[in-house]
Amino acid sequence: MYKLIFYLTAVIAIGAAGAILIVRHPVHAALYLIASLLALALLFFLLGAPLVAALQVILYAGAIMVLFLFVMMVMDLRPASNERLALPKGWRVPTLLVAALAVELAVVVFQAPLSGDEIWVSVGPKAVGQSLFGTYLIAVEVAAILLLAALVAVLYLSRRSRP
Amino acid sequence: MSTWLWLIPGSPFVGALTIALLGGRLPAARLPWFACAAAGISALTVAAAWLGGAAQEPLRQTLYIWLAVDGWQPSVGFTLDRLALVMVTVVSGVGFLIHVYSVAFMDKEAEQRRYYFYMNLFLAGMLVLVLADNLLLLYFGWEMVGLCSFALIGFWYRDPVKAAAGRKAFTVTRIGDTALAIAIFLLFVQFGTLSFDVLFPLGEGDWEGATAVALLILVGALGKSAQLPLQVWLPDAMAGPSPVSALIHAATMVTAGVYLIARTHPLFELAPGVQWTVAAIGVLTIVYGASCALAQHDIKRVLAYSTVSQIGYMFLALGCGAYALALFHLATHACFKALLFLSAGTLIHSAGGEHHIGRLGELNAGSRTVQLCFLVGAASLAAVPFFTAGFYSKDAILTAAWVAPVGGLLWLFAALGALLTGVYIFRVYLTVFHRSAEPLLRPRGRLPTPIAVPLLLLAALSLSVGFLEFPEGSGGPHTWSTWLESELDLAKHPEHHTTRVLQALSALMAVAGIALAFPLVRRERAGKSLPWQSFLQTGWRFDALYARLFVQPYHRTASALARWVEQGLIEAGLNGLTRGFWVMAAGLRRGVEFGSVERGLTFLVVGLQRGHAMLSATQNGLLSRYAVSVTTGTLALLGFWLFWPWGG
Amino acid sequence: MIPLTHSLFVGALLFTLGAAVVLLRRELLFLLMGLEIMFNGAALSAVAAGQHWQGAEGQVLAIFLMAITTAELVVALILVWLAYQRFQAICVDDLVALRDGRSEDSP
Amino acid sequence: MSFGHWFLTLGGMVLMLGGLLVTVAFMVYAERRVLALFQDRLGPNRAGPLGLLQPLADALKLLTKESFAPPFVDRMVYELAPVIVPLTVLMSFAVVPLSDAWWLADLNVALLYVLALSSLGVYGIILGGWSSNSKYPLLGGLRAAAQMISYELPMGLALVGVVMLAGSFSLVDIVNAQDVPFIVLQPVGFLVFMVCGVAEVNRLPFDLPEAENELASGYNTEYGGMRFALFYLGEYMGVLLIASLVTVLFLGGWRGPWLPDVVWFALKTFSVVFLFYWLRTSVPRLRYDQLMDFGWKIMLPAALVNIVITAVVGIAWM
Repeated sequence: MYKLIFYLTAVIAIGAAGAILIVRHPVHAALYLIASLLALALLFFLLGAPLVAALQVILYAGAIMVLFLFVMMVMDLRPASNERLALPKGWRVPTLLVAALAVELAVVVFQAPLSGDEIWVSVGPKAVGQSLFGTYLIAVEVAAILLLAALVAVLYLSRRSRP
Repeated sequence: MSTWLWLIPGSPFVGALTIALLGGRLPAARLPWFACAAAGISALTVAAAWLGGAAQEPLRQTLYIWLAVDGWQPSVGFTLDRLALVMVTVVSGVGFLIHVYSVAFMDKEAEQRRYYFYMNLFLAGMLVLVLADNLLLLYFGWEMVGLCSFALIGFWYRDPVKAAAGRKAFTVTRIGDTALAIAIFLLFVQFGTLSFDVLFPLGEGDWEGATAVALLILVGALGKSAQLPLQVWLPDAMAGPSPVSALIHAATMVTAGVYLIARTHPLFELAPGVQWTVAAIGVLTIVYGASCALAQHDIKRVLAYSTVSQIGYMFLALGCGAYALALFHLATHACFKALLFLSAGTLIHSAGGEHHIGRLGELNAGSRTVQLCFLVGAASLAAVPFFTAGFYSKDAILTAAWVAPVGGLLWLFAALGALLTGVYIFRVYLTVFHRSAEPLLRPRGRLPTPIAVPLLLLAALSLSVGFLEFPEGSGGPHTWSTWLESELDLAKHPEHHTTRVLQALSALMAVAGIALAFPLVRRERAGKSLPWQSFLQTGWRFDALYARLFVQPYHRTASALARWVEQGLIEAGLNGLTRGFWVMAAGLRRGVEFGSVERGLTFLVVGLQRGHAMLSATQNGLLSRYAVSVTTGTLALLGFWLFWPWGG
Repeated sequence: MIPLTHSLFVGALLFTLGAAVVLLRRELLFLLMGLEIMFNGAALSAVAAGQHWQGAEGQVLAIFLMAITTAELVVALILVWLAYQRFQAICVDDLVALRDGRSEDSP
Repeated sequence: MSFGHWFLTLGGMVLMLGGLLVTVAFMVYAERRVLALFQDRLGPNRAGPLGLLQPLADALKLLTKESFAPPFVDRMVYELAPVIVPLTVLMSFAVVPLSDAWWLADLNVALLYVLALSSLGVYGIILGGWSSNSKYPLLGGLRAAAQMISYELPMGLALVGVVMLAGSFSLVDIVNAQDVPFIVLQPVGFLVFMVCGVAEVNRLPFDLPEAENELASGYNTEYGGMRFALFYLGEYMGVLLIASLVTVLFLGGWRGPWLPDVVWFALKTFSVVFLFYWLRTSVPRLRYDQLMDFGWKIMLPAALVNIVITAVVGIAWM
């Protein structure tokens, strides 16, 4: 049962991500992305990381993607009639590159001496929190500064009047 | 008492925050008094610390651990030992008086909120610097002070000259700050801690890195304290309001370097060469500052150069191992220099913003009180024997310098500086206050209380602080140095009769300097200027030198790169090459019809053209193409790692 | 239960798909979404590896990834919005101010 | 997991679903009667004794209406949107403990789970507004998006105080930690959470996404029949969810003397639901800029200050 759910979710995550490649309308793409993100959240949960799973939903699906949709709605993008999705000029090289990337990553993953099944251990929010605010405190502070910088940048960029 | 230690920097800090965040809600008339109260609480806490036994036993308080990572635990903690107590007393006391003075001085000014915000923050930064119990927190205060001084010097930022002065101060001190930061990194790498308590016992061993670190700390101190060769920002810093000049020059920023060296003196003792350099730079700066002050016409610039020169005395003392004397001079200097600046500011204010000493003399706007105060300050600066604080502190340094290596030379320079000091400050006093002609402006009314009280208080201090430390061998008490003995080693003095001779000589120097000022002023009134007037007035042309050494080469390199490398080499070279081949090919086609040669050349030309097109295509501005390049690079690296060496 | 390799492979596949979106689509918003997918593939690998060693490090790394993406995305979104407002551009191909001006005619 | 366990869980889910649907139906009835009471009129009283069959009649009417989709809508999204709202709320109920023993799941991140799902609920509204391809719904959707982002933040932060006191994200643990109901220890947190909760479910005075008199019902203008009913259902289940969360987090959940656990839970929850009705009758709708200012300049700082105070007091206490 557990395995079935895991692989099904993985397929959904990958399928939804693949759909973004071919859909025409950004809002539909965003929906597929949300589906992929939610599936990924479930994967996190199944792997035994409930905190990251919850944060994934709250942060990505709940905040970032809403922001995405908001921008799309403000821009009011409409699909330009019923045209087929044309492959952009010069698609061959990137496609080749992506294929090569897939191969190389597959080699990396399957070459690694990591076979064998996992023991399922759930690492709860308490452990993660203690790790974050203990060992990785400096990184947390730096991340806070980064977020502050982003905040300032956005405020600056979105000023009404510019000289 | 320990639990209230945080209040010393905390009160101005909270004051600054309140002014910044809620200052708009306060009635404008209350704002200055609010800032004063914040500074006042700090000063009161210091007074309470004196009464509460800080003078005997160091007080400590650790507010919290900033970060705790693998045994490194930089704390936000304060230590109030005797060295810090001296600094804190000077900084908070003089700072408070200057705040009070500002109330009346700045009352017509717009944007007082910004002014008081930075003043309070400045005070807080300086107090953090002085009280910090580790180098990281000290550096935090150090940078806070630097930032605020930039903002305050450029307070009237709408005037481009004044804004540039602020920028200059910021840029020049930044050189020193960087050096200090590197020194801190080195210390951390070596010892894994930055706490003074742990660091300095460790530093007393034999450590070959000491020279480098001490040198870097020295550069840091040079930047903040405006010593040669980083002194150029200070004279320009006069662009700020007068109370700011007083705050920066007297009590706070410039003394930060002196404090830093005094605090880290065990390191300097490990590196005697560097310590002697401190003294050498000190004496050079003394003569430099004094000679430049001699030729200035702007009253505040005279005082600025005089500060440069006086800090030189402190460095000299530090370099000779007379730390207590350096601090003593720091304290007396804070009193009389603040007094001079505040009375000069009052004078300028009542003369409607006039800075030129000659015209100030013609206007004769100063009242009796201001004249008296300026006279006291000038006398103390010139070290008039027996009455003034400056005499006691400066002479002690001079005698202590004699025993240092090459002490005679150091003494000679310092004594020359003492002579010049008397000349330049009394030149100003005589020009400004003693005109025989009928004055144009009559002094008006009494001084406002917030101006008069700090002036008179500082005048009293300038006369009396000296009695804390009587000259060596005079039989008077040595309250100051014996009190500091537990933390800072005593200065060495030459044997008895040499000391006597030296003391007499330096007292003579001061009096001689004042005497020399009279003919000088008479000469100037007659319209004759000094020899080398312009050389001295421009501060030995240091600005021009730096412009030529650093600024211009930088500009020139940049524009040369743009012109020669970008346009000349890459653009013109490649274009010319292609065009040349075209011309050659066309010429060959017309002239010589060698089949193979022509084909070969055409091939080359077409190849070049294709290559050009392909290279241009990498700069087509298309994000996707750039992404493709990045991916290719990543793939290549990954592939290299995976498949190389084959089968690995 | 699940071999680590499989989780890692899913992560790698997501990463590749994200890269494909970035490389093959030309709309700014799609590019951003492709980046998101790449980030998430990396996060999945991190979490899976963290669980493999039964520590919190993988989750910590994933959380940092989220913080970084958030910061990157808010700035990117406002830039997309500005590009749309100023140049009416929704495709990267419309934003070529960095193009080498003297080679307009080159292929 | 054994078959019995699965069966129990499944049975619990069915029971919960049925119970919720009936409760919501009567919540609508109760609201209409209570509103009438406030406005000095009678309200629905014809269908059945005291009008108690009114919910049934409403449901039948909505179910039998023609399911009409306008031709200009984005079909896929238009169909999807109404499902999202009730779905997310229903899923949230899985972790709400009705009594000491009655709950479907006890996650160690339950509170985060609820927050996560409540942040997903907004998609129904945004997408409904966008897919209608029509002006007012689009405006409604935009408003919903901005409102949700602004109020989710203080809502989550208001709960940090509760988590600090309880030391756990699990709702069961939180109830067990409330020897004193947290409303006493966390009054600011309670207020912020309550206000943000009202905003999250788009109830007056924060019902800007569907403001009838400016946006002609906003995001659901183009919806009718069963699809509209789903939106409606979602909204009322949302009210119930917020009310039960307030009960669990601040009012001590099922705990109380003399009466059985579930009765206490119901009593507390319905008092909060009554508060929602009361708000609707007595507070006028905010203007949009007021809404934003209120969220960012009052709610968010209040929640942050609450956290700081809780932390400081907590450290001092321990």
